Amino acid sequence: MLTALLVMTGIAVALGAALGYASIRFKVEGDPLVEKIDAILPQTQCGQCGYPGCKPYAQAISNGEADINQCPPGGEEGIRKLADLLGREFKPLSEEHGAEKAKSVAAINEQSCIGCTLCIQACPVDAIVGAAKQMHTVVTPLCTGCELCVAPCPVDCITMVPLAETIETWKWKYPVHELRSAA
Amino acid sequence: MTSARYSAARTSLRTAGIMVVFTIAFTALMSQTYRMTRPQIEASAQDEKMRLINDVLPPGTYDNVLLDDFVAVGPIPQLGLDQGARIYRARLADAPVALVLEAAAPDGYAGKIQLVIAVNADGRLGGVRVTGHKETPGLGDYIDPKKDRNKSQPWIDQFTGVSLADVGPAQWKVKRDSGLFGYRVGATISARAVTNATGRALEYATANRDALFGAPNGGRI
Amino acid sequence: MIARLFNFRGGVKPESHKNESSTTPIAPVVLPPRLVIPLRQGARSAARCVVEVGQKVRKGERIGEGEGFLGTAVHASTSGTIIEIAPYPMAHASSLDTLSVVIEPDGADEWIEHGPFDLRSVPRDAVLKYLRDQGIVGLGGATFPTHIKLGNGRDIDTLVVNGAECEPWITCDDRLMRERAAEILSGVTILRELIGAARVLVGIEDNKPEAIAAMRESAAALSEPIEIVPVPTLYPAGGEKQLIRVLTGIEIAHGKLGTEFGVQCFNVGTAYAVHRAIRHGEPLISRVVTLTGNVEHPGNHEVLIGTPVESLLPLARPKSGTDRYLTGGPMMGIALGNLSVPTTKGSNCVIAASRALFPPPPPELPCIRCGSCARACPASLQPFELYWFSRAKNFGKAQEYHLFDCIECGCCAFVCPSHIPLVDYFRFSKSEIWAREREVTAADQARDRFEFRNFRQEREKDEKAAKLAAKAAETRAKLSDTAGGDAVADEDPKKALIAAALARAKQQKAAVAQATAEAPGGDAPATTDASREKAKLEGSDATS
Amino acid sequence: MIHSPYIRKPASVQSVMLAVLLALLPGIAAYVWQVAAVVVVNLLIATVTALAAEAMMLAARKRPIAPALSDLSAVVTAWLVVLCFPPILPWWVTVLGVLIAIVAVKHLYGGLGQNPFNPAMVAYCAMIVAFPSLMSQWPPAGQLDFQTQLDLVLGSARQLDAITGATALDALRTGLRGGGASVETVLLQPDAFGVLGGRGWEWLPLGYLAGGLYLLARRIVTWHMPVAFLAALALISAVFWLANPAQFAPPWFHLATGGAMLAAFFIVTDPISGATTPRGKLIFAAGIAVIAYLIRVFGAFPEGIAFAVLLMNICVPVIDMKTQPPVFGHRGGRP
Amino acid sequence: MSSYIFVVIGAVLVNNVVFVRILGLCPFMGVSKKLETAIGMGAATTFVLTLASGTSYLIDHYLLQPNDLAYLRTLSFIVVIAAIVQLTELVIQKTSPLLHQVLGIYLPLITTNCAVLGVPLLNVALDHNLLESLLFGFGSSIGFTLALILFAGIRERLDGADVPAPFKGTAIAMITAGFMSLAFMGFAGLDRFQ
Amino acid sequence: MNLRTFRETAWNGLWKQNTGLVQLLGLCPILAVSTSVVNAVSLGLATVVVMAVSSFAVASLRNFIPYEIRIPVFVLIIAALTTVVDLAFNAYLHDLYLVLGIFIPLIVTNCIVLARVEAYAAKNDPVSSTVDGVMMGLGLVCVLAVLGGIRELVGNGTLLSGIEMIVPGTSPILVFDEDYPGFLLGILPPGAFFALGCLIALSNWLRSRAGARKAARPAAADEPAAASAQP
Ligand SMILES: Cc1cc2nc3c(=O)[nH]c(=O)nc-3n(C[C@H](O)[C@H](O)[C@H](O)COP(=O)(O)O)c2cc1C
Ligand SMILES: Cc1cc2nc3c(=O)[nH]c(=O)nc-3n(C[C@H](O)[C@H](O)[C@H](O)COP(=O)(O)O)c2cc1C
Ligand SMILES: Cc1cc2nc3c(=O)[nH]c(=O)nc-3n(C[C@H](O)[C@H](O)[C@H](O)COP(=O)(O)O)c2cc1C
Ligand SMILES: Cc1cc2nc3c(=O)[nH]c(=O)nc-3n(C[C@H](O)[C@H](O)[C@H](O)CO)c2cc1C
Ligand code: SF4
Ligand code: SF4
Ligand code: SF4
Ligand code: SF4
Ligand code: FES
Repeated sequence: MLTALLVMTGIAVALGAALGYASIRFKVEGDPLVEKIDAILPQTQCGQCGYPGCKPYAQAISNGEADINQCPPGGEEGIRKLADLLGREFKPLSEEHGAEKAKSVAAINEQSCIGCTLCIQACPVDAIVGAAKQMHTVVTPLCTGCELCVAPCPVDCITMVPLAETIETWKWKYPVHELRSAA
Repeated sequence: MTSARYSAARTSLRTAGIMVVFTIAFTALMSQTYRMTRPQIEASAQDEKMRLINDVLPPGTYDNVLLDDFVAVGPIPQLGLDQGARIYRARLADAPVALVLEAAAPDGYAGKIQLVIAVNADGRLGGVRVTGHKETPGLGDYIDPKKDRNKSQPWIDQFTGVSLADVGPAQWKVKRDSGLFGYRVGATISARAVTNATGRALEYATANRDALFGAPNGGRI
Repeated sequence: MIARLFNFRGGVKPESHKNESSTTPIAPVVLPPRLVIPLRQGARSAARCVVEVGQKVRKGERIGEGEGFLGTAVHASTSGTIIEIAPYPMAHASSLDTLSVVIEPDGADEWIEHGPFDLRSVPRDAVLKYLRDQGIVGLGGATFPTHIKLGNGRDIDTLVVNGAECEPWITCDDRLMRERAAEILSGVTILRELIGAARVLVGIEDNKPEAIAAMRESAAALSEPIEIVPVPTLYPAGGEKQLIRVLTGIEIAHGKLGTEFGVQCFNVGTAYAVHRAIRHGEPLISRVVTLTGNVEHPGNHEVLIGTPVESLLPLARPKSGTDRYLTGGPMMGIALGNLSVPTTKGSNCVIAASRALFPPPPPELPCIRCGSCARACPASLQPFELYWFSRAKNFGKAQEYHLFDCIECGCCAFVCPSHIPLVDYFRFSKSEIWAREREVTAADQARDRFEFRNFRQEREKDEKAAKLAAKAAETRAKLSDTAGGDAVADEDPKKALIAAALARAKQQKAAVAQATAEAPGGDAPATTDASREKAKLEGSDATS
Repeated sequence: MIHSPYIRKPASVQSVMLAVLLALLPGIAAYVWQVAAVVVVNLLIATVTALAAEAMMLAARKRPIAPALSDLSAVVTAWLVVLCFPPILPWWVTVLGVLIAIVAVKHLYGGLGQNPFNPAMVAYCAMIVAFPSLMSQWPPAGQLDFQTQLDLVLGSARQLDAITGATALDALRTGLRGGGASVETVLLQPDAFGVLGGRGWEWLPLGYLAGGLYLLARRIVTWHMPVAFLAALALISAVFWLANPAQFAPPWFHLATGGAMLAAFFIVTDPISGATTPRGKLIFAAGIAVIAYLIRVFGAFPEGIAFAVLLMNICVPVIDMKTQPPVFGHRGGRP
Repeated sequence: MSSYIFVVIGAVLVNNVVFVRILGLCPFMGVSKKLETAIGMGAATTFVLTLASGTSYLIDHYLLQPNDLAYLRTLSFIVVIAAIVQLTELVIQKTSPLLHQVLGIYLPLITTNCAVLGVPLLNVALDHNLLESLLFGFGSSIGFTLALILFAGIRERLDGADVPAPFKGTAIAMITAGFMSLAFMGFAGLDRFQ
Repeated sequence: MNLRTFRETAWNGLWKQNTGLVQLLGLCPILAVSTSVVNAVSLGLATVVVMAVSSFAVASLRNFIPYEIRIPVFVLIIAALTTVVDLAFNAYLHDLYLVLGIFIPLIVTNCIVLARVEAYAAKNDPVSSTVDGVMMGLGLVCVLAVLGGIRELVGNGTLLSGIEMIVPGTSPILVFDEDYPGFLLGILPPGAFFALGCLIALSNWLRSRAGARKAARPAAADEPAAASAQP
């Protein structure tokens, strides 16, 4: 009995001390995980995930506050990548955060634009140019299609137009004439 | 930094303290349990042994306290023992009845097969039991009567009552090796191993019978 | 004499079917009723239109300026009136539209004035610019700008001229070499001069003895280090990399340029075009096209760039049973989505396909990893692995297995016992990967701009904080006499401003006669304080 | 929409598999003529079972049945199962084996072309592990008349030891294990062993060899695997034999007995579960030979080939990954 | 000498810790989806397990057995292992961040890899001496790593396969593991002649 | 804890988060000792005891355990309890003790125990923690029982062999008659993998079907839905 206690206590003391000390001595510093996650997110900055932009969402994921299936623009694929990165199981996009849709960009109807600059305020990537009371235009290549500018426009002159397919952006389709659906 | 060190030292002390408390508590718990269960454990170990011995040597046939009447033997290759063991001596009114010895068949299908063998004073096999083996369940494990599907006459019982007089070393083999003893097709190896080991043990026992019985209690050979 | 020929792994031997079209001489140009000249000649770049509808153009007049690094000029291939400048489908796997200039020929076919270009009198760059403005691109199929391939004219020792024409059915280069060997070689001489190569190797598959003979003959006439080398007939010996390998033993990896290894490769047609451009000052407005397959009169024709396929077909008279038309050859080409597409500088043939000649593939079976494809692959790839990962959309893995070294020659699909459209899987993977790369760059850009904006907003906030205090009182005063609403006076002034803005908006809307839906969320902007401040400032100068 | 290439070589999975079946015929002929005609019955049973199982699985998975059945790969599997099994097994063992091969190994992985393990060999291993005694009963060549064979297969009473002679491999193993006997003494028992491993049996390897050469000629299998396999087997057995001729059998014995020849041309060469790169094929086949030898000589099983094949199947992905041939241009540019 | 070799061979192949002894399956199933992770886990386990075998032998042999404290084995072993794991992590984190990048995530998982406790216990059961314990621990972990890597290789190929829906994922992985252990049975008896 | 949460926890442990079928934790004992129903269930029950008690202990002591040494402490507690169980087996079920061998001590590393203790007990009150522990354990027991049944039946044609080790006098059930050849594979390690693989597949199938049915009628959201099957 006594020896037992002594032996185990000995081990325990050594251990507890070592670990307790170590746990202070080498603290783990900020993890690069957030960067990795943020790299996967589409950077549409639309906030549909419930966070003000992709980076915050990435932060939230790595803190375990947010689930990985909240980013509609990222879509199935984004979720798969996240699942891979974090070693979690894949799960379909959660409805309440919206649905995946074809990428589109904002277009401002220049006639009715009153130049209130509210959309400029709203645009997370400064893709809208124009000064006060001049009509504004969207720099299409910069627009991420986040739709944040649509609501603020007091005269709703902003519409989202789907991107047209050009010979550069055209993609070969998945070969169709095959026997079995690929896994 | 120094302050960090300081606090580090303090925290580690605290955690160590807690760790110790827990350890002591649960170690106490364990050793208490151990205390309580130990007799029972030893008892059941004894029972185990006795049960096996009873299988090979009917309890009624002797009157001494078997487990207290033994000779300690060093490693005996012939018995397949690579460290010391005990050979128990059953006596009825001090007359030799049987030797109960442990043996091992090194060449089982999956390693050693432990045996306990009783050799009556007249050189006949009182019985053979497998005390430990790793043979394939369902195939090689018929050597253990508990697992033998043929409950009416387990394979192992074919040795009971046989003596070297009846079966010479030449035939002391399984049928497949042109011997006399049966085996189960598909698992010859196990059978072969047990048979040969039994044969060797019997030879040893018959050869050293008197020395074994004569030796002082608890003495060594 | 070069010491020995090398060989490349893999390759296949499909029936060549060259004799159908190679026997008759190249037929002269036939003017079509209208020409549709795409400003985009290849998938890479489009030219900027420099003409407008109604304008009269003469033959060889420039209608498109080369734009950007890979841009080359486009010319009117005959004289006539421009009746339309609009998107028209082009001969591309997508058969998507591209901006094209439609010319109605006036039949006069009158040239702009043009003459030989003295390349010795001008610096080299000028020559390259000239070639670019003459719209010279590779006619081997890649339509890659020749002036780019000519590079800086240094450290090239071997010029390879590609007369292999390994695709079955096609014979345009064959005929060209038989009939215009001298011109080709003069073009080759020019190219050699420009690129500064010590020697020229002309690779011709040994199933074209006449072409070889013709070229040898006129090569002998010149005192140039030009050598005509028959190469074994094995598809795809005409592949740039493969031909270079065969002739020089040099292997050019994917992403590497021939120039890094001191070789460059041009198609014979390209050489001919260069000759026309330099010696006669003619831009590239026509090329030789093979019309063959399931037709009455297979043969080769001089065809104006922009001639719609449908107006070519009568020249060859398709037989009944023709179910579709291929261009670019049966191994690598595409089936034409519709027949109104024009011939471009890259179109080398139009093949009338019938079920008899080109039976549809049997149903695809699973890959049995038999390895035939790997044995046939001239790039020494493992097509079945690429297929396995492409099928599973595991593009990362596919790239690990060198997807992008695949030249899409089609040998693997040609031999596959399971009839798997392997190349389609590879094309699919490639374009998916490219799309992803585009997305990633876009995302990175967005990230930077987003972060910059946040940073800027922080800064502005601080600055404004000061301004605001000053402005507040002033604004309130002004408000009372502009909007004048006592109701408004006590409540939040910004609201009033938005209301004003809204009013303006309403009028405008009416003006442009749009649906006058009540603009919702008049006070929505008031939610973010940033916009509030903005509104305030705005109101202030609105009224001052 | 169909894209290029628009022309294709006339080749099909069916023709490949058909060639394999044809190539098996000489071996089967020898089997019938010399050993046990009943193998034909087994082949029949197995073929029917295989096709039925395949059709069942396809139907269950709502996949088109006709093309998959007509590709004949299931028949190849079935035949190989039969040729690896002892000929006088009760019919249900054969059926069970084929079912395992087709259902568990082939279709659980999605059917033709996707199974990482060799179906026939899995069947063999599963069966010898499940029924070691049944699976080690090889009849002495040509001693049973067809009727007895049939009875045995169609499962009337079987008194085991009476009929089963140890195969060459088994006899040698038990001979040596039993102690005393040396290779010559065992090998010289004329009735178990003719010229080479098993009187009558020795014709089978010749048959398989003939078929194998046909496959090579048709370029359905490349030389790599058979050569590497046989060479490695000969090599390792030679090494042991030279080291101790009394304890270890000579190379030709190992080449001729057990599944060696069959395996060399028909089993190791399974394209689907085997390595695919040239170097990989050599490693794969040689590995099988070495492991098979070790199991034969030192292991618990009468025939090691099947296990060796599975063990190397496990390594295939890694082997393939590590032995990718250099891609065009990546060998370094200049000649 | 040769007996030592047999200890290793036996531990790696014949009695492979995963397929025959059936230990360490959770990580075997959990981190075998990708080859890199498998290699990382293998390396981490090898390191810890070898170390653990040694230390646990010492503890058992010099602390527990002399004092008849066999019943403290489980406790002392597991606690020591947990400590080794954590300290290893902290140390390599300090000394070689690169190694930590590779092994970092796996080390914590090791505590609940029952092979890490099972092997020391087996060491006791098979009464190995110190060297044997070390070799056995090393061999077992090599066996584990081998199994893990090969398995990962197959799984990477499998995710392209058209596996029936209910079997997708872990089910087919489990069955694949079954075939692998069937294959490993082929080694049965290869260690008999020690 | 009220009835509803109880039902939740139960369902969670027995099906939704079943250790063997979903979480894939504690696989070693599942696969290793499921050669017969008796072995399987008895080890399972041992695990249940350990889980229940350790969950209870941790849950009640959780406030005294510093974060950085929580793992060692948990391990300590679990190990101690395991040893107790081990001793108990040794004393009162000696035969079984011999059969189960090192797998009793291995309950310590049985991932599921630690996982549960850390994931649940460390954050919840003793009662519900205990319930959770028990339910998780029972989930394990169910899987073990089924597996053991299948393997024993296929491999040997018997059921409950070895029952006499627990209840002396009883004897196992011979399901198939004497000359059932015995499909050894079932008892050997590969059999364990196959059996578990098929069980998982079966559960996946059931779950996806349940999922489909739920999708069919989106009502009754609270009724515990099948967790989405493994992809
Ligand atoms: C998985 C497996 C387990 C085996 N287990 C045993 C066994 O436990 N005991 C045994 O004697 N033979 C066992 N054998 C059979 C031996 O390998 C050997 O073939 C057999 O004992 C030879 O006897 P036979 O001539 O009656 O077939 C086993 C075989 C296999 C495939
Ligand atoms: C598979 C393949 C086959 C080709 N066959 C030929 C050919 O037969 N003749 C040819 O001139 N170009 C062929 N090309 C195009 C050449 O690779 C290369 O683009 C061209 O010869 C370069 O000359 P250019 O720039 O003047 O077109 C082929 C390309 C590929 C990928
Ligand atoms: C993988 C495989 C395993 C085989 N196993 C055995 C075997 O264990 N014993 C055997 O005699 N024949 C076996 N055969 C049958 C062989 O084809 C051979 O014809 C036959 O065994 C004759 O060999 P023997 O001389 O050893 O009897 C096997 C064949 C294959 C392909
Ligand atoms: C050369 C060759 C060898 C083959 N060998 C085997 C074999 O050993 N076992 C088998 O089950 N199938 C074999 N097959 C048939 C086919 O590959 C097998 O059914 C697939 O593994 C099923 O997916 C072979 C096919 C070919 C062409
Ligand atoms: S939802 Fe929008 S903001 Fe959130 S991560 Fe996705 S793209 Fe970024
Ligand atoms: S323009 Fe509109 S849609 Fe485009 S990024 Fe800016 S806010 Fe988003
Ligand atoms: S040729 Fe076809 S079947 Fe053969 S390996 Fe290549 S892709 Fe697979
Ligand atoms: S298409 Fe690509 S993969 Fe196929 S053979 Fe040609 S180069 Fe090789
Ligand atoms: S590793 Fe989890 S129980 Fe063995």
